[in-house]
Amino acid sequence: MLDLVLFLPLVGFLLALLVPAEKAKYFALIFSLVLFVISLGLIGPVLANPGEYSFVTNTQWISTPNIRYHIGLDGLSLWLVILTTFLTPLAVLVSWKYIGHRMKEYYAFLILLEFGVIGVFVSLDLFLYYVFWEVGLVPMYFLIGIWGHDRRIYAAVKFFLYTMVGSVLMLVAIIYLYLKSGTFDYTVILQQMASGQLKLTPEEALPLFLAFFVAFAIKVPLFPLHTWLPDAHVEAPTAGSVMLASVMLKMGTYGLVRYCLPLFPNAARQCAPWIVGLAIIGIVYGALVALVQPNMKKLVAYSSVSHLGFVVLGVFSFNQLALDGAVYQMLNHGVSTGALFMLVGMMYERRHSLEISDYGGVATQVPHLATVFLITTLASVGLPLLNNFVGELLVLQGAAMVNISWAVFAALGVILSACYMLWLYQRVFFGRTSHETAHHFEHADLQPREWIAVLPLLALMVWMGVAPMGFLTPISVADNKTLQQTKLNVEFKVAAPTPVAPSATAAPAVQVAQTATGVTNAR
Amino acid sequence: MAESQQLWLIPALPLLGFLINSTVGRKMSKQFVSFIAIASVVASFLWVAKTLNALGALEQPHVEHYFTWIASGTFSVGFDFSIDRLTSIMLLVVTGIGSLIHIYATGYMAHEGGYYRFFAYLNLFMFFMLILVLAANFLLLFVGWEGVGLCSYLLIGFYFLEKFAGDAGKKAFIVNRVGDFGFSLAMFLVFINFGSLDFGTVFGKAATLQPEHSAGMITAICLLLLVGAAGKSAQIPLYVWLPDAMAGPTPVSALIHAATMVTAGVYMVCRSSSLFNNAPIAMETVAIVGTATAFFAATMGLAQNDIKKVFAYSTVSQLGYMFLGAGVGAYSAGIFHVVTHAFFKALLFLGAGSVIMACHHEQDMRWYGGLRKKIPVTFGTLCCAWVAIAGIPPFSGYHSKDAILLAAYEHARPLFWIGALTAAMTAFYVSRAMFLTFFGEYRGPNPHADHGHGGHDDHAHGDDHAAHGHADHAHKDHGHGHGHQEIKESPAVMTIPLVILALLSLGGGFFNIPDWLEPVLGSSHAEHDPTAVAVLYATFILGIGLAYVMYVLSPGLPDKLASTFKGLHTLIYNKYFVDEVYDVTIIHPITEGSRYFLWKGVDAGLIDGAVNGAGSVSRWIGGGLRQLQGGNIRSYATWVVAGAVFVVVAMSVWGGVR
Amino acid sequence: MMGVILFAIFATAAVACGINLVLQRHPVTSALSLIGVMGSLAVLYLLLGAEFIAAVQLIVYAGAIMVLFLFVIMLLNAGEERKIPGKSLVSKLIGLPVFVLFLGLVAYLIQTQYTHAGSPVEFDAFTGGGPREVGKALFTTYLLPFEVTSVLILIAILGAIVLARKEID
Amino acid sequence: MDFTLPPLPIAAIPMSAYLILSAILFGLGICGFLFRRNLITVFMSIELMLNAVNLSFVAFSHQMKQADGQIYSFFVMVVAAAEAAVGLAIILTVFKNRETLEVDEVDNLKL
Repeated sequence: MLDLVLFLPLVGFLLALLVPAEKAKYFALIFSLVLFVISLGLIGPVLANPGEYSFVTNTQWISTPNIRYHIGLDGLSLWLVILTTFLTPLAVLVSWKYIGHRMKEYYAFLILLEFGVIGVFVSLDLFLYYVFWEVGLVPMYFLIGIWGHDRRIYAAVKFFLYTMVGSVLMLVAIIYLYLKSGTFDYTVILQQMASGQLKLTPEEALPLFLAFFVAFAIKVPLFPLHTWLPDAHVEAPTAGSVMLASVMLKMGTYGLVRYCLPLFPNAARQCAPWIVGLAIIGIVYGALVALVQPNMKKLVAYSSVSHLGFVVLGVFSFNQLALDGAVYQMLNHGVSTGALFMLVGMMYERRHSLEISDYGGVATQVPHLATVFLITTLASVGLPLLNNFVGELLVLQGAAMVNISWAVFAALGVILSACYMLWLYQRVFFGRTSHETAHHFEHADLQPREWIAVLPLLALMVWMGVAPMGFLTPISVADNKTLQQTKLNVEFKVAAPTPVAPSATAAPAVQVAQTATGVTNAR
Repeated sequence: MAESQQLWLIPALPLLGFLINSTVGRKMSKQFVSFIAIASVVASFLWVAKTLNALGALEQPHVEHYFTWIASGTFSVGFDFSIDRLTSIMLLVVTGIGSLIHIYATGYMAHEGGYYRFFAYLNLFMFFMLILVLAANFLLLFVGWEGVGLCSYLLIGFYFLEKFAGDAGKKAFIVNRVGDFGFSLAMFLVFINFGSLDFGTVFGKAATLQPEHSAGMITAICLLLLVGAAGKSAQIPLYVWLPDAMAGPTPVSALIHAATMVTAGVYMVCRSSSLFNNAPIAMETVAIVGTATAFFAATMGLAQNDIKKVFAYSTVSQLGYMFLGAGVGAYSAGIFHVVTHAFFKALLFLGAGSVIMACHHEQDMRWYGGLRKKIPVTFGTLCCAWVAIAGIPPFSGYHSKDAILLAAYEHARPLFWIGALTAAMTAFYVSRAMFLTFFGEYRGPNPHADHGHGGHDDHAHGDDHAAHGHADHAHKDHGHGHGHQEIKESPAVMTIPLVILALLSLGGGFFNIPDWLEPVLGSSHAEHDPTAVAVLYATFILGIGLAYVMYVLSPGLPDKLASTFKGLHTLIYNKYFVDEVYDVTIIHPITEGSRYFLWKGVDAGLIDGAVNGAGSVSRWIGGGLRQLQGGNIRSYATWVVAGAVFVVVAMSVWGGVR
Repeated sequence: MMGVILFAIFATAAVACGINLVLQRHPVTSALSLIGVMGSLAVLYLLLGAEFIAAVQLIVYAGAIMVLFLFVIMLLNAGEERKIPGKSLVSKLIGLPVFVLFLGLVAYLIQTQYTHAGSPVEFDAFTGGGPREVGKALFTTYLLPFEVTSVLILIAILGAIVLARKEID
Repeated sequence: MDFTLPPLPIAAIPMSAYLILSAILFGLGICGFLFRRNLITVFMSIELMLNAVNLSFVAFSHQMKQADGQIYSFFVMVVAAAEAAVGLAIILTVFKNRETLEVDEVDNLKL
């Protein structure tokens, strides 16, 4: 089943090259929709046992060196895979009119990208993982380099080189691990570590950890390795931005949780203060720089830097709350920033500009677009009952348990996010329209195709914000397992004089709290 | 003990209204939209009434758990609602006044564009406000808290074509976010220290705390909560958004920025009273912040010319009173003032709205005058609000303000005197507004003159904010079509809510709210010290008298005073330049620093410079090495030979040849 | 005795011809010098007991291949090299002494390395280089490489034809 | 034929003499390759180097008392023949296209 979901995109990629160019988008849409529907079948079995790998396939791929085709899905990767299959049809939809030339190759690359990304999320063999990591890189390079805007070559090369630098380091570390353990199989390496068969001295573990970490940090991207992101986003076509922000960046954060922590727990702990420092700088820095961007996509790109800082902060806070929040925040960011990029792309299709100053007051002409944009903006700034709030809350609460000052600085990012997003919204939609802008937006409200592209995302934002437990429970279980594997879970003490009673919310409905609020004061 | 009361219906009904209006309202008639909006809120009000009736005396809080919202590790927060006596009052005020204002708004907004949008937002606001009030834990309270901030943003920016409206909305949201920052940090600390966010659990533990035990932590929590409350309730230093928020339609000012949302901070402080009781330093801070806010806002209100601005500063000032009450431990007096203030301030705003509408969206009081005969119902009802806010016994304002100031007299004498002075100023500026509006001669443009309504723009107001009236005007299309009509009374749909509120303003003081709240918030009964009472009587007499002298008997006096105390007047008139100071000290450094240092400097210069530098260095090296590959075979051969020579020489020098 | 004299004569001849090859500007003279080197080397091969190789050296190398060279020189009507003033002086002034020094170093190395190892070369000391022995080795031990060389030569012929034929447009 | 030659300073030629001769010839080949600019002469210098190597092979063959070294030199000759065929063809083509045999003018092998 998982093999099917993994390899169908590869088949789709080849098929897409055979379809006539003008039919390519129909093919891509139908194909990715079918894949999405199939991938929904993955949910049930994983939910039944989110702590263990489901759909495991484990066979020899290459005998010397010992590389295995080992894939599986657990609560951590499940939603990321679903997110990928979910976003691909939407990405096809937003490319519908946007892409005017070399359509066949475009849609083929989009599907190939899906293949690479799914592969990254499901592979359990380090070498296999590395292969998929690189497979994902190539189509994105072309998506930016061929269908991008004016400075596309610069952006594409920058994107490629940045990622390559990190991934080569990671490859070295992977090979080192292979030489030590004799296998690329991630689960086997973990077992060897658990049984003491494979021991890494601190002097070994630290460089290995850093090699992995740098690869992921570039992908996340973590300050100060983020400068490829704004360029890549600005130049990429809409669907490229959507896929880049929504799923490709998650390859980095997913790697942190999946590989960095379990493989090198002690090194991770050792580096955690520095990494958290960078994450917090990234949160505030990204937000501040976003504040002054004159370009919409750049603004959203820097906001990604800020949002993903939360994820890294959560991962390296080493407790259940923060880690759950971090993983949840990955999904949230995928949904809300993906939607933002889609909407910015729709604006671009109308106005053919990304400069904020070219807009203004268009809410009158395109009220629906304005409303959808507003909801997405609000989700992005972390308004309660929308998705981002849940993730940010958990991350901040978890970080606060470790060190309250982390939460203080990170929460500044939340304030600033309101500043830059609302300012963006105001400058784009409020005020009076210039004649030129008005001309571009006349009778240009959301078309049915665009509605179909954004409505699922809006629905998800509300769903994930109001009823997060359906998503959060499997993540929680998987995270719990990760933390136990790594023995990283920070125990925190409750300072109150009495031990923590089970939360009253867990009690059945209509229960009266015995310790009532009506305590008369002493004054 | 009690069966489920379906509390969820209370917020769900306005939410339903919001959903209906926001999705199909655009295509529906105004009657349909207003019906949905009003019906949903009134139904909610009725459900509150029914619930309270069923719950009776509410000796214990009534809690309902619906589902676990967020759970992770030890963290678990449910979608829980609870009702206790404090909530019951807030519920009645919110839904009751909310209903009245909805009804009023159908009249006020009758000729506005975006009618459905307005009511959709208003219903959404009711939804969040009710969540805020009903929440049984900090997180859900925070949901409502942020939600009302959002609706406030949307409604302030309702006239989004105007830059000032968008700016004001954004400012409100961001300043509120600063407050929320404090609130959320407080929430984190609460969870760390109490292991839960449920009010029942937290306050239960807080009540049993030893004062010396973790006092610092509780103080920190309370101070952070105060930051949150200061943001929402417009206290120093975060009050700056509220005056600007008057850019929204007047019913919004009445509902959100006077009666309900801005009191959320007070509600939250009172809700957390068991925490505050353990943190005397925080209590003192609350009292001092409240007093300072009350005083400074009142001074700013003295010199404003925009009628809504006067009432806005008045709101800030009155909120300061409520904080003073909470700060001196008289929580129930604070809540009492919340209620009475909701009555008379809503009335003031709605009445002001009626005046503004009658004067064709002119908001500057200097162009009013002598309106009492032209709009008698408005005048009459506003008079009721006047006597209430001025603190004339036995009307509502007197009772609540009295309770607060007497408590302050007992606990903190200096604060009492400042509070009393503020009371005098309150009486003065409200009277000033009343005299300028309703007495004297009509000073507005001559309705029969033939210079069109554009004449407004000729007024040299000198106050940039006063320009709001005009900008407001510009897109209200009905104004264009009709030109200047006779000034006439508002329709019944607007005056009836005014009358109801007037009655409440007059008689609201007789609801014995402090007693009802005593089991929840403790007693705030203070001795009626004769000195204090006498001072309070003196304040309103002084305030009203002075205003009468200045604005009715000798109208030239204010200008003379203003020129005498030019510096002081400029300072007050420009609101102590606080906005400008914030601009220069906070906003400007942040934006400019981000632009020139972080973005252009660090991002584009340092990091990208390093990255591109690495690239160009390798290109440079490659360019150098490229010279070696000239394509000349003999030079290649030379290198080969040189290599061979090197190997031979190396072997002979360093061995390798045995 | 005889060997020493013959070696002295033909070694000197080979080196002289080699130097001449390098110094002459006209390719034909160089080619003739190369034939001289090859002939001298053939005699030295005989001294070393490699009769077959000596024969092949004369027949194939000095005969066939060098004739090919001369043909090409004739075909292209290649004249003398042009003199490039200046540049060659530097390379002569610095390059030649360095080159001679290097040769001296190599000679010294070989001399020191081979004084002890191996016996001096005696005429008739080794007679395994006749056509019979070489032929046997070629068709037994080295059969596969030998057959492969035939393929190689075939390919070389094809390549030469392809390269040298006239372009057909 | 009864005359005696004066005694020579050495009775037999040492191995090293052959090797040094080989080295000298090889060095001359290098010199030719580097200093000559005529393509054909350059090519002939390569042949000279091959010959020098062949001499070493044969000398070692003699020392080892094995024919294998001679076989190698035989293969070298075969390869040299093939190389000469192709190389001269290339020189012909170059001359056809460029009307020159100057090595320095054939420098298109670069970026």
